[in-house]
Amino acid sequence: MPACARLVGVEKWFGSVRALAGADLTLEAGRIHGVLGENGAGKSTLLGILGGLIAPDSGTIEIEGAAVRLGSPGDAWTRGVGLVHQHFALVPTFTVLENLSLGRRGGSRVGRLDLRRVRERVQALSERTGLSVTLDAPVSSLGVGERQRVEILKALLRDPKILVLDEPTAVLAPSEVERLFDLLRDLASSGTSVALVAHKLDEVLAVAQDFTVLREGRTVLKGSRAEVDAVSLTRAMIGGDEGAARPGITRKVVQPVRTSGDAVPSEVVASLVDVSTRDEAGGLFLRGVGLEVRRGELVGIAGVGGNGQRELALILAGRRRPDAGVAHLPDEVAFIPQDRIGQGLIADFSLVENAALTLQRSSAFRTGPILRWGAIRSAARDLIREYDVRASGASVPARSLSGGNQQRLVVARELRVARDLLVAENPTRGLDVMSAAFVHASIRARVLEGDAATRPGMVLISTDLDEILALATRILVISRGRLSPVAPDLHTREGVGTLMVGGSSA
Amino acid sequence: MFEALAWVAFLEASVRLGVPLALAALGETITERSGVINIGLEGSIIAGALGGALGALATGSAGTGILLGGVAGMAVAGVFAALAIGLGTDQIITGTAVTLGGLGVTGAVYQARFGVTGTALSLPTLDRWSVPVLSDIPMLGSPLFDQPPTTYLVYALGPILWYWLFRTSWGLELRAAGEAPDAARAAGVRVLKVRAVAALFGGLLAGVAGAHLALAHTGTFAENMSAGRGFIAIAVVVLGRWHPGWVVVAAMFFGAASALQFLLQAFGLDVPYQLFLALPYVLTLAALAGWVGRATAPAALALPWPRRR
Amino acid sequence: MPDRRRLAPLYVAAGALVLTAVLLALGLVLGGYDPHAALSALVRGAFGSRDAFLSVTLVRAVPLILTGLAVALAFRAGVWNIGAEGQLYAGAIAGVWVGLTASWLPAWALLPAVLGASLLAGATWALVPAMMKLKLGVGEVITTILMNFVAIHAASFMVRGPLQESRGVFPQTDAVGPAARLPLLVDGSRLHGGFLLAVLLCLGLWAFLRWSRAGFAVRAVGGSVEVAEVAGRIRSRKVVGATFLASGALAGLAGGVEVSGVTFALYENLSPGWGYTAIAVALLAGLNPIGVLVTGTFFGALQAGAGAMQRSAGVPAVWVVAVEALVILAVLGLDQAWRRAMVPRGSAVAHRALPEGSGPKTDRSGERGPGDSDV
Amino acid sequence: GGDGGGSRGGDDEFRVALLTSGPVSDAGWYAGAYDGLMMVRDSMRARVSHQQTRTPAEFDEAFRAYGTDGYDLVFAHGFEYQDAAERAAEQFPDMTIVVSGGGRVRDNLVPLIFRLEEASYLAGMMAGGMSESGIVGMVGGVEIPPAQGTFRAFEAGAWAIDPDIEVLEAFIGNWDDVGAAKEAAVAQLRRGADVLIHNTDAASFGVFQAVREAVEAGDRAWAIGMNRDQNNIAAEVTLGSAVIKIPQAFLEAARAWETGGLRGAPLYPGSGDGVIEFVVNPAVRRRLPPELLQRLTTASAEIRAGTRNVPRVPFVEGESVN
Ligand SMILES: Nc1ncnc2c1ncn2[C@@H]1O[C@H](COP(=O)(O)OP(=O)(O)OP(=O)(O)O)[C@@H](O)[C@H]1O
Ligand SMILES: Nc1ncnc2c1ncn2[C@@H]1O[C@H](COP(=O)(O)OP(=O)(O)OP(=O)(O)O)[C@@H](O)[C@H]1O
Ligand SMILES: [Mg+2]
Ligand SMILES: [Mg+2]
Repeated sequence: MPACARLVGVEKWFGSVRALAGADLTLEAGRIHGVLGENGAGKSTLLGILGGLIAPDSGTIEIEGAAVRLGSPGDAWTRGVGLVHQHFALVPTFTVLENLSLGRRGGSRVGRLDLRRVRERVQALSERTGLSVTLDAPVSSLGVGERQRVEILKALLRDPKILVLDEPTAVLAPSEVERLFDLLRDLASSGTSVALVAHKLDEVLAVAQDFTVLREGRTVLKGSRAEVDAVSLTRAMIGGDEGAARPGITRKVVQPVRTSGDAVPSEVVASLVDVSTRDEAGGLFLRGVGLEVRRGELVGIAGVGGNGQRELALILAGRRRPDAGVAHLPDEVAFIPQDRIGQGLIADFSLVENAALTLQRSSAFRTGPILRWGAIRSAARDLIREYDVRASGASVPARSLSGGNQQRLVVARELRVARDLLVAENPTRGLDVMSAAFVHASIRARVLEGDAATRPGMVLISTDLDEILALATRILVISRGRLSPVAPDLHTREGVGTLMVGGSSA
Repeated sequence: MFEALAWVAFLEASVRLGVPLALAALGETITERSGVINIGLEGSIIAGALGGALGALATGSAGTGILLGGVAGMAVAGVFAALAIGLGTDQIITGTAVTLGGLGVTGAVYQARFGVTGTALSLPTLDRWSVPVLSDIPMLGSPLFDQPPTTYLVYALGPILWYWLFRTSWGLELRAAGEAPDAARAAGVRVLKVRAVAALFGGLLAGVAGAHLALAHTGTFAENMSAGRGFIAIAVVVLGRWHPGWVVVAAMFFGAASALQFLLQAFGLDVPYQLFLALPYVLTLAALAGWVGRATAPAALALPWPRRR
Repeated sequence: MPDRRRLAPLYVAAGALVLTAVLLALGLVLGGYDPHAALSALVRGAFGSRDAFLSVTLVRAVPLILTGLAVALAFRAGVWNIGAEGQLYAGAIAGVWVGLTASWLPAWALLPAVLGASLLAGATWALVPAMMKLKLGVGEVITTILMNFVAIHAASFMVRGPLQESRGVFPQTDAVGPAARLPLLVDGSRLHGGFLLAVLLCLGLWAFLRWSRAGFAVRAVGGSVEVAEVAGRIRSRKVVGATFLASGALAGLAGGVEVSGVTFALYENLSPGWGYTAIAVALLAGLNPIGVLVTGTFFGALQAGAGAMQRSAGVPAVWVVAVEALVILAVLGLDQAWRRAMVPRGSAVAHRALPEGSGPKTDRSGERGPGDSDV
Repeated sequence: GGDGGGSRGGDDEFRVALLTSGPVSDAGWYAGAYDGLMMVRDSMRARVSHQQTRTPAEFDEAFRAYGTDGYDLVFAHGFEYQDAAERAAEQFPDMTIVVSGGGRVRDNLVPLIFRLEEASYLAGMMAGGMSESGIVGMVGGVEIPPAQGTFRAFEAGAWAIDPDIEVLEAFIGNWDDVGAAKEAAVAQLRRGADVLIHNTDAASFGVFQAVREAVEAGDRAWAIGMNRDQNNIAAEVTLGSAVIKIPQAFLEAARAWETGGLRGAPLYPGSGDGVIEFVVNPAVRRRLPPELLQRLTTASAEIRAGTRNVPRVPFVEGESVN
């Protein structure tokens, strides 16, 4: 089969960070190609280059046999490449329909904006693909799942010959993932070439026919489904011995799993009593939520995204007041937000300064009104070392880190200050397998192990059922703003899964 | 009878004072919608006034002068765009410098052309056009519809720019560039080009505003005759919530506040005149507090793009 | 809104100066002036003698440094205070008012009262846009500009109304007495204590932003309100409000210092737009208080030299304005062009030379101070 | 160096400087001063220098610079310089400072008070005589003593003709905004005024334009110029101009300095010295009632003879007014 797109020897520097060091990728028509690699391996960069979003420093790009220069996303589209971004590229204040109309080539680009025609096309496409979106809502009001669908529709609207998807599954519910994969298989069978990035190996193995693994900006493995398996892919990603030598990972991943409810009930560190919140329109987000968190327990809150998780997290983090009901919170709440750059890190601040954001709250790091930068810096260095945050120094701005490393920094910092209550919302979203395992191990070590009197209580809000099942000592399901407990005997994929999609609680 | 006369006088003055503000503010609305704040508007206005004056003198036609004034305003905006958009320098400071530069260079050119001590320059002026039926409406007719053509340009640009912004693909791309340039780029919009065009368009209209001052309003040119109108126009954009229709209304509101000041003085109210002079600004502040509320600026306004690493 | 800027490296500054000089010389030749005479007058007027430097350059730098600090502080917190000009006038009005009416105070208390009043007045002038921002959500860029116009008219009213000189003829106030004046720092020069105050404030503000918890809060809020609130538990509205007022107070102090150190009375046109030039001073300094000292002095020198250029080379004032604009644009443009040249698209070659794993150039972890950002 | 006026400093060169706080390209008040400086240069072979200052802080600085450079005579063209001039006069006893409209006197600090009121008074008489509506108007730039002085005299002149005449007054707050000057004038015309005088310097064109447009629209209106002979700006609608011959006043002051006569006392150039004059516009002269012209001639003679009182703003400290 002819290569539909070929990238050879691609190099890309961001300042002094080398994101790609001669990576290769060959996509074939009618096949789904899984692109794998750890956080920061260069996947998004490579696919961004194919999508015309990033200009490579060197290397060649061929599309259907012809060498091309892709100066802009517009160039890439005219060549039939449609890119679905990892970080959504939507205009938040525009409606979905306006977003879908934006920059469309063809008849209506200049002059009157024919929204009706676009609407008809989108509706037809929605029907064909099963991707439904509310066309007249502003994107800012949408949940991440729906935004992801908008992104996919945006790419499909241009009938791409090559469809590139960067981590589309990270924000989708399992059932949605299945539907997406069906769609991709359909597209492939009609001749489209698909490239897909996802961190969950089983997902990629389930849908992809070809594989490319990137490590530190290089292509370290290529192969078809027949030639690879989970073990060989993982080894390629981590890099054999090299991975084993990395401190944080090997040491913590093998920690024993699971402790369970202590016999002696420990002190309550936080409680919500009959808490409700409203949105701007006056509709209820949370409806009469009650929750008690005790020291040393890890409360998992499962649910399909968009059921009130964000509001619950904000209330527990002390960022939002309930419109009704009472929230009793400790003075110090550690919070691992889902949105790292938006809520967790200041992009222009250095790693030390970002660590200081929470450290400065503790009196150990100040003398009167003066910050003890010496102590803060060495604490930050310790965190960076201990949690294996890969950065070229403690003084680089947080924006220069890959998403996974940004997440490590947030986790490290928050675990460091978690004394009474720790709240986490999708803490491993977008993390590679190893990083996710590492974050889990770190959380477990802090919350579930060690001296019972110094452990915080934790609320883990996650749309990832496996994550909840792996960590939680107690599970609740959130559905349409209501919390319902899950009996311990239902702590299984099927049991919780049924409740998540709206089955009655036991 | 007397009250009616005063009312007509007030309306006329409001329109006359509002028109140059409206022109500059409409241009700035487009510029800001694309994500660029051009504080150098004042420089474009004064350059437009001088360009218009020189053009009208050279060709003997006020109409040509208006066009050349527009070109001069656009040239000044071009300097701003080259630095703030092309190189990505800070927009506020670049705009401040461009204002200074515009005032300085027009002064230097004026003195080079008319001598160090200047001259009382008498320029050809735009004729008024009387709109047939409309100008006969009692009370409103002559203030609104017996005016120089630049006034009708404002009436026309309000709806045209509204349509252009909200009903065309260009407008959508422009607004996308101002709201989320990264997303716009990903969708294939050439953000820098769009912004540059928007800034040049803003300069063009500011230049026309300046030329209007010289060729339709006063019939002369004097150094610094723009007298801060560029800054007022920027306030007018906010007051008009970045919406062409409301911007015209806001400009006329400001024109009315200024007109009031002169009328009150003419009617001999014995209040310190500085209070009248401050009136338009105080009224605008009050209006901002009362009505703009949380109307939000384009999200990417004044942010250099692409983001520096 | 503006990004933080690092202090432009010396050769950018030098390059900008050369570029400006070349462009200016070209312009002067076109305008029929002697470029050599003009440029040497420019330099001599600013640095030509001890007196030129102390009595002109530094004296002119004082209000620029103080308003520059005001702008830098506000911008650090993400508060776009374009209103230093109006706050300066408010400070000048209050300073003179206290200087004239509180002359019954003991001599040692009068000057502090004058300066205190100007601080307070500047803060009060900033209170209106601050409240409009926090309570009503009206952006401060426009409201502060509008407040500038109001303040200028207010000063013009004051010198004709309540504060007019006792003879009641001229639109100016009486001069404040010696006890309300800043002492001279160097005898025989015009350099007054306000300069020392400005230097101390630069150092103080620098230390504040770098070392103190509150200063860190200011920077964090400027970096991201959301993150500062969520991760830092910083009450951003309080920080924004307090910073806004403090910025206004600094600008107000500039007015108080000007009347108690230089003019001794209130006049119209007290300021030629220092509050606006301050934006350039602050941004070119990378919002760094120490940098403000440098850029403020630079602009002071520029204005001093420009005066001499008029006097001894006959170059008209309009050229002087154009020169100022040219310098700002040249510095901005070169600074930005230099940054681009440093991080070009095809920079691979330059970087490949680095040994694998060696720290990038931006890593200054070893030698940077606490907080290791460019405070 | 010598002791103040009368002797040339350092070398034999006569050095004269001019300070203005507005652009000399205003074709008015400051332009006149610049012309004066040029006249001094050309007639007395002086070395000259000019600086436009923007702020009070620059005043001290400029005086200091000229003092240090050994300038003999500095014309500070505006009352706003007087405080700084007083400080400089003390510090540089060899330098003589002439402050236009200044208020304080020292040996080497000389106020130069133009008796522009004398011409404004005549302008007021002209306005009062020509007004049919019984309303005349004055448009000012910034409310400063010289502007007030001319306006008070204008009023008095108008009332001398017709004690019931109504006089409007407006200020625009600056000297450059031609558009604002025009609107202020239009507002007064709308209010019924039919003769307008201005004291707005560079912005004055707006007043002429407003009057010209009113006449074109069929109304009856007249303008009167100020500071310079502005009879040509809108010749068909201008009655005359109240003129200061600043260059001549400067030249006479410089000559007086040379002879040592410029010391310790204010100069009051007026119509008696030929420095102040009300110039009737020749283009409209034949349309003016001869008896009005006659009254103006008489009044002018009386003023010169000191038998007719013209209101004055008391500029100089200790000066008694009428
Ligand atoms: N705009 C940028 N500026 C600076 N460095 C960048 C930029 N984009 C990416 N990088 C760096 O390039 C490297 C590769 O990043 P990339 O986003 O391609 O990784 P990835 O494989 O997609 O990771 P993830 O799984 O976390 O999304 C990382 O080290 C990252 O820090
Ligand atoms: N392609 C699809 N077509 C129709 N319905 C879908 C599709 N994909 C998901 N849904 C369902 O629509 C419902 C609402 O999904 P929505 O996208 O609003 O939530 P979400 O994006 O997951 O929320 P959040 O982003 O806040 O986590 C869910 O029950 C989801 O399973
Ligand atoms: Mg990625
Ligand atoms: Mg990532």
